[in-house]
Amino acid sequence: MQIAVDLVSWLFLSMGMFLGLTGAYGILKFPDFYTRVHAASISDTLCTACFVIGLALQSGFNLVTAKLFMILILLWLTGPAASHALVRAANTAGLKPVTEKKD
Amino acid sequence: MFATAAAALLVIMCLALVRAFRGPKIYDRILAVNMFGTKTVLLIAVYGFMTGRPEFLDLGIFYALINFVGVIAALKFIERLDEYDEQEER
Amino acid sequence: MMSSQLPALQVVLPLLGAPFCFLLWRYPRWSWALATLLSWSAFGVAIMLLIQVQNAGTIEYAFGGWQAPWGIEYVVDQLNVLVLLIVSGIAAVVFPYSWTSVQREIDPEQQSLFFTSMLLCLAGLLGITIAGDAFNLFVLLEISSLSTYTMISMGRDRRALTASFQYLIMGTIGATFIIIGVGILYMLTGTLNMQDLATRIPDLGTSRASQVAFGFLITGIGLKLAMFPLHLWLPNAYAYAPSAASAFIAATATKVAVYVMVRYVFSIFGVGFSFETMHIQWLFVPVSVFAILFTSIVALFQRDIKRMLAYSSVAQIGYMLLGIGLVNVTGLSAALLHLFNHALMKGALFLAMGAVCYRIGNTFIDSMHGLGKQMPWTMAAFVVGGLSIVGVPLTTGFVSKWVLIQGAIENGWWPVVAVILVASLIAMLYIWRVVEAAYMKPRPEGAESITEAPASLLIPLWLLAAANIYFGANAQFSMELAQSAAKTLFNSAVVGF
Amino acid sequence: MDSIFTDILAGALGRYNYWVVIVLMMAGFYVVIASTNLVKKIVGLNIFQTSVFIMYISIGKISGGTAPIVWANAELYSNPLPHVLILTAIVVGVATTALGLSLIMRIKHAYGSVEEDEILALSQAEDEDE
Amino acid sequence: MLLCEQQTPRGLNQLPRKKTEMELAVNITLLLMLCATVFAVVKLQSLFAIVMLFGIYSLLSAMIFVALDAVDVAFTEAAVGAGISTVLMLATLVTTGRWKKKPERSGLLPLFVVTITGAALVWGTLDMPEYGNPANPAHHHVADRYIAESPTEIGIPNMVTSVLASYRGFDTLGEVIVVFTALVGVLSLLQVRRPRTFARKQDNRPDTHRRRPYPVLQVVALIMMPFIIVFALYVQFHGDFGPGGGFQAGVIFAVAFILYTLTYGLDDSLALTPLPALKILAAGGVIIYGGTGVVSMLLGGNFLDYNVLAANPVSGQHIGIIVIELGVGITVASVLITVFYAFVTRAERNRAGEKQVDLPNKAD
Repeated sequence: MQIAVDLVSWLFLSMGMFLGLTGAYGILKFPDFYTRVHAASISDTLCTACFVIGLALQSGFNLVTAKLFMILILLWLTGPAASHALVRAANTAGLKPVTEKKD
Repeated sequence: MFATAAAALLVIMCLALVRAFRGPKIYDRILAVNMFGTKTVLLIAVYGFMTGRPEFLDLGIFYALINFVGVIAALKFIERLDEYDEQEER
Repeated sequence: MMSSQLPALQVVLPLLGAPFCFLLWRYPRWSWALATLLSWSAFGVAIMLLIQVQNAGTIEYAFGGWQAPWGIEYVVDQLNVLVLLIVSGIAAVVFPYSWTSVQREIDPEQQSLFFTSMLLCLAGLLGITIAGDAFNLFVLLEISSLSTYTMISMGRDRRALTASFQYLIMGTIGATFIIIGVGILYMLTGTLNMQDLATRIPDLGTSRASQVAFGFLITGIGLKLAMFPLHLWLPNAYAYAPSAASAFIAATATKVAVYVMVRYVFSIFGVGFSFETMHIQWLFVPVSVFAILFTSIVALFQRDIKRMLAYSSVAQIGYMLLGIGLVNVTGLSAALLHLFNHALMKGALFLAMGAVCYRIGNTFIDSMHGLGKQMPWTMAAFVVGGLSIVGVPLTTGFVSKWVLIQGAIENGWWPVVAVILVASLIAMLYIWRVVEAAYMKPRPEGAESITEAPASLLIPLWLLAAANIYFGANAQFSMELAQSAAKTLFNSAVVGF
Repeated sequence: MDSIFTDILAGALGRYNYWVVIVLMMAGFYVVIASTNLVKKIVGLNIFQTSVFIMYISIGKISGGTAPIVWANAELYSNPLPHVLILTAIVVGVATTALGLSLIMRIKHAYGSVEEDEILALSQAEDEDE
Repeated sequence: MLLCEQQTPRGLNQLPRKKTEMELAVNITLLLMLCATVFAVVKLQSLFAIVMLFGIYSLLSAMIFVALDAVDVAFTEAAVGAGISTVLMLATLVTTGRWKKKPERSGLLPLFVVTITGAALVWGTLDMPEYGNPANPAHHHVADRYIAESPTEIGIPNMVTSVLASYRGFDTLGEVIVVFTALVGVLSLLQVRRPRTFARKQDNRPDTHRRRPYPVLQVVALIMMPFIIVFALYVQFHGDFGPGGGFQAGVIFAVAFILYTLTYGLDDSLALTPLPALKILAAGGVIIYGGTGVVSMLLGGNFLDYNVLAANPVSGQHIGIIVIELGVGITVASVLITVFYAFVTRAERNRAGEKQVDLPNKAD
């Protein structure tokens, strides 16, 4: 039983790691601001969820898990709001997305 | 297991840092700071588990809060700053 | 019950009076009255402490009831009672003076903020004087510095803002150097209490880290007391601050920093470490000799009298460092004596300039023509202060210069004696410049006639001028206090207190 | 073999923390001295102070110790004293920053610029024509 | 003595020595990232980027404090560095402009001074005791009494709070006075404007579309406000058991109102927390702290001696610590809110300094 829980939590953690790394790679490599926001916000929400679930499995049912899920709810509330505000500010400031493909 | 998670988070933070240094526009830097903040929250959680003492998670809650308010403050003040720059150019 | 709580009362009274003073922001006169009352009570407590120290020796007061190295303690001995007296004495004189002089320089809704920051500065300085814990000294140093930046920035002239900002940057760098020094000392000895440090530093021997800590502490405190190469913030800060503030800071802030230097060099690091291993006297003596000559000459060419007095302050601090650098009992007692006397001299001179500024609005030499007849009392007090700076017999300046010269002769350093005399001559020149402008030159026709400054400015001014003469004539009170403090500092090889 | 490696690692790295902190201190100090822009001076001041705080905390760290909060199976606690000193020093740092920044805003409205050399030129001009 | 009853989670069975190696690795990488950030700050010209990187710098140093087992300090550093200082610097940049016009002063003299001080420090480290070894003198003369006796003498698990509030209580009083002095300084320089009760019609200047409020942020802020304030109270009273205390709670409380001001505009927040109330609270907090000291003096102990506050000394310590933490929290919260209002008032004026007609951020 213990190994199963460890395995599942390790699975979640590695998924979280994968999402985070791809998000970070995306933030570096994408051509312009709007695509980067796309990459960063994915890694923000889903990667956090995977990490929190992975850690929660490790710590069983106690105050620590409650705090972990509080963090998750907070990040899920503030992350997208911040990205929305960011994109809207950039848009009103007149930042145009890169449309034609630079060869 | 936690060590690899911590290492991965550190790598992500380094990549976000590179974007913060290079970011041509202000908005890229704010995006990098936002991502950096959320990853720090996760690093605290993982570090707590790594050292076997995970009850310092209210630090994580606080970092998420500070990160959000920092991003909102930056956006609000840029908005006013662009307006003044335009006034100055006019 | 009261007498055992005196050291705490000394600092807690002004410290907790400040929020009440701040709460009276709609009635500036009441906040001024509260501030003056608290400064007088601090002076009273200082006198009571003097009596206690004279018959009971060193007093120790443990905060929170925790004994010395664990909790924070206050230590009152002969050295800091002298500084306590002069700081609270100057405050007891400048606070009543400040009401009328502030009416013309600060607008009403900010006046209670000015009195609050003056009270906080007084509390910080008193706290530094009797602090027995190195880190607590840093915290109180920050309180007094922050309130000083606030007071300076309230000056009318827009250059007060840049002066305050420059002082903030250099003051914070100085404070950070002090905190690095204290951190290294803590790393090596494991304690923050000054007496504890004094016992544990000698067995470190000449480890490189303790030498680096000594270097950082001396640089940090040097920045705070405007030692010659680090004095750039002082002229602007004193020239553009409101007159009441510049009088208070000029007479007390740098003196307390000199006290902290004496405490670190003699009590904590000990005479052996500071003078034999680190040879700090070969930094103090040349720097102070250069400071005395160079800044006195620069003071000759200043058009703004307050700036001239600020440069002469840097020169006088040079005298104090010279006294420390002589490494003998007479030299150190000359430095402590000069610390006491210089506060009286500079206080009187800056109060006189405040009265002039109250009437004319600025303190430029060419706008002071013919003031001797129209403001006789103010200019007479200025002359008394000026004579004291020059060091004419029967004034306090003469007493401390005389003891300093004795110390220099004891070491056989004749060129140093020559420098002191030449500097007194230059001081004579820049005082004469003002006297000549005030008395010899006629009042320009166009200028309207100036009436004498109001009594509320003149009484504190003449109180300090009279003190200058009194302590000049029979100086045995301050002399014997300084001498006994110097003796305890010197012959206590290990335990400094 | 593995334990020797960590001892060498810890020994050689015994001073790693201090050297990095010294590099940070000097970078902050350089920014304070070299920058002509007043806002960058304040940022430099903050960096200089924060690196001093990291030095204090790395003095208090005991390798293998946990945070100084009573815990059932803690065998060694790190030293709580530097933490207390730094809590006070951080507050002092933020007070100085708030004061410095409000001074900068007033200087901007008084002189119209925050570059040190422009302000110097303006105030010297004011000295002459007085 | 209430001990929080977390048992260590299952599955954590590393050897202690292996743990120190990982801690060292995390510590080293964080310090390297810190150096990279600082060199970027030295190089960059755009002030906005510098302030953003300063935010990252504070967050990173807070993370290092977590790695160095200084949990309270990490809390405060993040609150102050990434939170308050960054927001105040951003507000300053609004008036002073975004670009650094001139390049650095010639680097020779500053570089020379810096290398001299740096060399002196490195030369000093050669004799310094090794980092992290338990036999260092720093841990033995005074500190081991705090670790050994503070749980019994003062009876609270968080030793940092017990040393902060009781053993070195006067330092913390000095800290509260420093915050109060900062308030006096900022109020003497920048005035907080009166709240405008207005029925303002939509101003039709061309760029007003930019200033329309962000409805999404306003909703999120409204949802979060109660929880942030409850979290602030939790941190205030949890200070004895875990990381937290008066100062951190005050900052969180201030962050709640800063968020409200950012999303709803200064007039709504001034209506919510009027300036006279903030001033009275700021002075009140200091008086509470000093008052406890004076009460313990009247009861016969020395200044700030909590043993005399109650019959049995340990509960006296508890009462004393809770009351002074409350004083610290009130002062810090009201000072930081007032300072932020003063900065926003000044930021609303445009570069030339005249009062700018400001639009409400309310969804009108």
